Amino acid sequence: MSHDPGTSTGSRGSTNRSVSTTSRRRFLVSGAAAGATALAGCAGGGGSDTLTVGHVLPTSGTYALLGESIMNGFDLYLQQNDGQLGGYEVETVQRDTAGETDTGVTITNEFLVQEGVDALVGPVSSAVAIAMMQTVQQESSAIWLNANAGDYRVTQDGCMDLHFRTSFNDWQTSAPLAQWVYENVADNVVLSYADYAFGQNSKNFFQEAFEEAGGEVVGEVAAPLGTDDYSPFLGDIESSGADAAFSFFAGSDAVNYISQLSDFGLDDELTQTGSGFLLSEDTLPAQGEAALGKYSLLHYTATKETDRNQTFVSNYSEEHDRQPNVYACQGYDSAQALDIAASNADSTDASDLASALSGAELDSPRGEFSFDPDTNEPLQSMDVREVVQGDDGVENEVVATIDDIELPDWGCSL
Amino acid sequence: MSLLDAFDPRETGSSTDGILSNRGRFGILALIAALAVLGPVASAVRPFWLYLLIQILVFALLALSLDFVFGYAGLLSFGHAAMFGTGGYAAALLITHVTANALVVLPAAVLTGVVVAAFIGWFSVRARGIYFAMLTLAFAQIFYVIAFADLPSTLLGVETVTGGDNGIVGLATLETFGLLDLSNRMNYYFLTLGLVALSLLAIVRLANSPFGRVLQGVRENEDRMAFIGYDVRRYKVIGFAISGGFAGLAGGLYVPFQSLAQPQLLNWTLSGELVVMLLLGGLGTLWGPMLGAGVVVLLEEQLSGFAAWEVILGSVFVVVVIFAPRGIAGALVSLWEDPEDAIGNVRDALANYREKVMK
Amino acid sequence: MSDPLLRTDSVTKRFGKLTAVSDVSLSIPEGGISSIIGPNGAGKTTLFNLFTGKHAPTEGSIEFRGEEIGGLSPHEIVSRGIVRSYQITNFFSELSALENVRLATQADRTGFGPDDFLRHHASLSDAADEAEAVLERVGLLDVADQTAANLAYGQRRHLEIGIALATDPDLLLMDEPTAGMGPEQTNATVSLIEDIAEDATVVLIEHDMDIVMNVSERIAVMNKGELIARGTPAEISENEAVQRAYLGGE
Amino acid sequence: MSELLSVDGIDTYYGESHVLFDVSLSVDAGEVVALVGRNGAGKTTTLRSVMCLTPAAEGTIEMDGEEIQDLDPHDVRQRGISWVPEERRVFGGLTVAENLRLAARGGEEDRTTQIERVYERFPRLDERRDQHAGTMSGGEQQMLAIARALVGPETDLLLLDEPSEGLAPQIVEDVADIIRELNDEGVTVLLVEQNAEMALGLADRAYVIETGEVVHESPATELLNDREAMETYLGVK
Amino acid sequence: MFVEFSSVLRATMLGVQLGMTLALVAAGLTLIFGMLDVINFAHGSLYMMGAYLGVTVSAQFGSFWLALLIAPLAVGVIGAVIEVFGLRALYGRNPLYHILLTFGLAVMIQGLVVEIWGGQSLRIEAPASLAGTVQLGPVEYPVYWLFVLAISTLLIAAVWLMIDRSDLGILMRASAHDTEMVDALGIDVSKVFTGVFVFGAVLAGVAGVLLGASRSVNPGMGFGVIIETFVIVVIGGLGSFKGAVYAALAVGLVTAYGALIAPSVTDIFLFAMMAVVLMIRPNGLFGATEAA
Repeated sequence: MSHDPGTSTGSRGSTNRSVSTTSRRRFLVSGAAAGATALAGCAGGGGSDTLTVGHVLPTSGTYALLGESIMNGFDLYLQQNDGQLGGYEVETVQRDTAGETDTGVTITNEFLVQEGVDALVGPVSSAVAIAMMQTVQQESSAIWLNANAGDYRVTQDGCMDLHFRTSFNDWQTSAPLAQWVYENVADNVVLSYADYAFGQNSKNFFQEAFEEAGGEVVGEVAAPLGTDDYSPFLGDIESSGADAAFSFFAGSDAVNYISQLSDFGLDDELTQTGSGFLLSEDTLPAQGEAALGKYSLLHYTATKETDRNQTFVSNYSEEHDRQPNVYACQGYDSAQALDIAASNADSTDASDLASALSGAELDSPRGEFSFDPDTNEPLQSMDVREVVQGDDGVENEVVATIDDIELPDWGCSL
Repeated sequence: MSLLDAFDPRETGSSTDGILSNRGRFGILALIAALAVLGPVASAVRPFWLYLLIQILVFALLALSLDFVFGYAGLLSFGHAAMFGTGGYAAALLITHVTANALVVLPAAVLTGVVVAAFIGWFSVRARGIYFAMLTLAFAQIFYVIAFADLPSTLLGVETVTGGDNGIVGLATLETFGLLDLSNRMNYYFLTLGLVALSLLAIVRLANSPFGRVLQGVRENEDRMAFIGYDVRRYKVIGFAISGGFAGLAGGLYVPFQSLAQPQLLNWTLSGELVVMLLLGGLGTLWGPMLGAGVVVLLEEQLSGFAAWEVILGSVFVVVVIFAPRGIAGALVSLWEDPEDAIGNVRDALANYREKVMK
Repeated sequence: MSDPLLRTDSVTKRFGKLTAVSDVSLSIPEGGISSIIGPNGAGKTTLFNLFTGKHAPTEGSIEFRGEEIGGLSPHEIVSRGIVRSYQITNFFSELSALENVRLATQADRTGFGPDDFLRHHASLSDAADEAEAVLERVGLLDVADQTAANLAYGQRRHLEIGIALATDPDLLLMDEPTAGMGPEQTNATVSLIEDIAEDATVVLIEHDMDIVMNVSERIAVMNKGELIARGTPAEISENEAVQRAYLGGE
Repeated sequence: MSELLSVDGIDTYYGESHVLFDVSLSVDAGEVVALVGRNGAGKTTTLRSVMCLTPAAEGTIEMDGEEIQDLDPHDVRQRGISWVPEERRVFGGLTVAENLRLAARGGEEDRTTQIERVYERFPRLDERRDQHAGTMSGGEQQMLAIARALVGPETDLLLLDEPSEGLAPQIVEDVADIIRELNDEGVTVLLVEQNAEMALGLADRAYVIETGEVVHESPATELLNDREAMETYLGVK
Repeated sequence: MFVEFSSVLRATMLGVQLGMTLALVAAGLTLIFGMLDVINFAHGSLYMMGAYLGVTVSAQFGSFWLALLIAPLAVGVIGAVIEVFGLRALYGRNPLYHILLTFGLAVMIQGLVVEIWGGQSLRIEAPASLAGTVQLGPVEYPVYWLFVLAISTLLIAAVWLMIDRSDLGILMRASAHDTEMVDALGIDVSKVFTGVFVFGAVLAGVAGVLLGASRSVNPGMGFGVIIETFVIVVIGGLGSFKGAVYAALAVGLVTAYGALIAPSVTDIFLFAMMAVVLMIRPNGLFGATEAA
């Protein structure tokens, strides 16, 4: 089971990927989340004057925070637009995937077959996304706004005109950092990562780019997903003698890795860098001061001082009593993308929506970005952030922004 | 020969003698008939219900396979996900690399289940009771790790075999020389229903066969069975392997249906959930666990409409086990036999609970 | 003298430090009733356990019809024709009396052929018939359908014997078959034992000296794991070592 | 003499199986009462019912005039009834001292007194304080089981289940002596025995129980001399 | 593969520390099993509750030490509630039903944790007095980890002594052997059950707090630890505290060394170890063997 950035598995070893044991299938016909105007979805939704949106997201287990943040972001946009997107009344249906692949497939099926949704939002986990591809393609009845799952293979293997990443891909959160690290931090790194698809991808992309930039990879450490104690791995990192480390860990793995790195005093010896999920809003409170001075790369940073973002942050905080995180932004942009698609297409037909969205530009809190017409991947700039001491605990500060990143197309040409 | 007789042609009627009473058999036939009608109806009302029904049937089959060894033969398997999962992976690998023909894929899934179960069983029957349970769990987890870490790819030096944590995705639908279009979900439903019904028939048959009787004897008094001349370990391994075949079939039906094989299918949590289905439904009754599977699948679907749905689901398990000592099946039977006393039963159960807790 | 049916040669069984059976050599000829007597803890039951494969001997050999059986598994020994009944009732308490016996009569009729999985167990009608015959022999035919757990004490003891008998043994080892029985039941049991001895060899462990002296052709006496005397009833009742073992302290 | 224990019309089941049928018996303070009968007759179950280990479904059991049939076993023990089970059931993994300590009650001083008192009575146990009970001989284990029943709350009534079982004849004598001494010191005894001769030799009165029913009651010597009854009920010739 | 000495040393220390903390969790599980045959799937949840309550208490009062004191006691109370209102109703029934009950409880508690604390990872703030590292030969080791190693070893030693020497220990061993006899000796065994359950819960709670400051605290940790502790309890022999301690040490070391040699298949080592032990000793290292 692969979970994307931000997900966390609770416990050690590969014995227990599953956080919630009973969640093969989850089914949640909910009213709209807090503050949203939409009412519960019901059978026969998706008529011509309504736009039915299905959230394929986890709302329970360790991934609950991610799923809920995405929905909160989505609802915020919806609320700001009086419950309409592209002039259509919006109905939302949501089911709890609990981050499990099997459940994700079931829910996708249900949304497409039963609820007749016009748009899918989600999932959080790449494994779910990869498993969903076939169903989405088969039914071809809804546009798919991928609000988090970042595995590049959705584009490489799927290359679907209905699929739009309103989030990121794993290349984006790793490779672009390589040049920056080479220029600003060190010319040699050790790579450490959670040993599952997403971690492996991130490691590979970074390595490729780092070596291309002229740097040297002096060591590589793979820790099983859900490792609790990193001390055996820290030894290998230390003995590599590297001046910097690039890592991919997320959720509780990120918490454990970063805090133990600091417990063992290793961060005095090397500069820690990583994909943004290593040091994100959902892990920083638990990482605390252990995170200080570490660098990471992400497309959204809540502390970014642009007007667009500050407005978003204050609106979101007002509504949810907390700072938005990257997932909230992705949820927000999913709604925005759907808004653009629906108003441009003036239709709720999936392929109309998709062609209307292809190449479109979004004015996102993360900064302006557009969908690559060839892959429907987001063409966006990435922030390099450093963890600094803020007013309430530690926070990320943008120290550089990498613009004009050229994305690979992985053989996809829509 | 009537259909009823097919279940059990020489039923003697003694309560200790048959796994199902005549009424029970009739009930099951009626249920199968009802399910045959329900499929199309459900599909007409809400197409997704058909999808759900197929899932329920698959898990009912899996629960049935486990109950045959767990409830009937007393072999506490905590590792049935291993057979389900490997059966599923076998199906996925065949579909991806060889053929999607159901007549090849499903027998291969059964065979995989049998082989894996024979392997696990051969090692595990040396221990008894909870130790046996833990050994089966251990072996199942080993399969899980193998699939998750994609060890076969490392050993064979190829890029991927099990697909690691993402699993094997994008599977083609099963086909049957064009006889039955299985991409049509209704057809898949009937295929599944038919196979589940046949499996039930086969297992009832097995339970009442000389072999099944020996297993029952082993459950009752394993040592004495050895001292009247039975090679107990061999019976246990074979019983386990047969059960594994049905579990493999369930996996072989499920994976092409979801077009996905992933490591979670092998995880102990699934085995644990299965045991819960058995205990909730009514251990050793065969039909109870199938019902339990349906209830658990439905509960998980329906309950999650509530915010704290896990709390509710957990409470359901707790309440059932405390107040319905013989599971749903036991509660249904006593309700059927004495409907008027239902309230009395509840009162007794409460009084009993109070007494035990206050003690 | 013909070859003995069962012969042990210096059999010893140790459990850790404890020697339960020590250097026992005895032979049991075919036919008739032999008894093993001795105070509690003398090693009689352990000897039975060695004969039936529950334990493997630590040293020495056990031959049945000239073939080594020490250390074989229980079912292999049963298939050679040795079976035992138990002092404590040890049956399938949830099953009917008939089913209890039928499991035993079924044993040599089933294997792992397709038939054994596919047909209904009741179609093994000769097994059922034979089981009924056994029940009749042990006097339990009228309670054939009762659950074993609900049988009266004496009935349970007879069912216990019936199960052993149903495997059609050549050598039947009986552990205190009359323990706790009333005089009538005891008499019935003794005649049953004599009846069984018509076509099988019987070895008894028995405390009731009257029975031992009356029915046995040969007696072996054990004490503290050792064989201290062998002989006819008359010889044994005269034996001083036996007197000491029974009356002397520990 | 005053009635200490009175069992009145109890019916007891093991699960579905009905074991005791309307069993009544009484034990007066200071008596030794034997309960004899064949294996499986219900003797052990009667003691277990008195102890509330297998509670009677019907009927009453009074100790010192108070009903006890609804109590839990540990409360029964508090009422002065002590049980020495069949096969002794000493805690094999515990030492002799630990076995006794477990049963002793009260403050440290009380407990020490209780334990030292039984050591005085059973010097054999005193010698073996630190030996694991499981490694002792049958006779020693029986002594320990009786000793264990004597520490803790004052024992008014001692329930002894088959104390002679599995013991060499000489040891059986020793056990009988212990029972006699205890009774002389004022402990009332209800004795279940397979070994009818031993039991009747000790007892004042006797009950014979057969298939769950009391079928005979008389002074012990009377039963012992009634050859016919002995043979019918107990198979003693 | 060449493994450096410092790595081996570090892994050994981690292994022992893991072993001792796991032993704290496993102790309750094995004692309860010995007495009641209860397979307690909710035991991991008690460990998790220790960690979460530790998070709350230490955040509320700003004191790790207070958390280490209060949270385990609170977990003990939760344990008492579970035993009295749940398990007790099932005593005398087929112990398999405990699986359904405790599985249900574990699911419930996991749901409650997400409701109360949310799904994200939390952490207990380790005390400042234990911050920093010390140099142990070639290894720089965090003081807090040494503290965990020391305190859990001390606790295990204390429990060992208690079970071996004290009256309570005698009672626990006797109850594991023959509860009915204990009852007949005038001891209310149902209180013993509750007591032992609470005792096990407190120990698990201590482990939760201790590890909650060196690892992340998350809703998956309850189910996460359960299989590992089952493995320990089974290898050690059900009901044997001593066995659980040895087995926990073995599991801790295998886990730590496994991470050095072949991290992705460490679990296979664990399960294989269990399988091998059970094939040689079908009742675990110190499990009661069936009497002949």
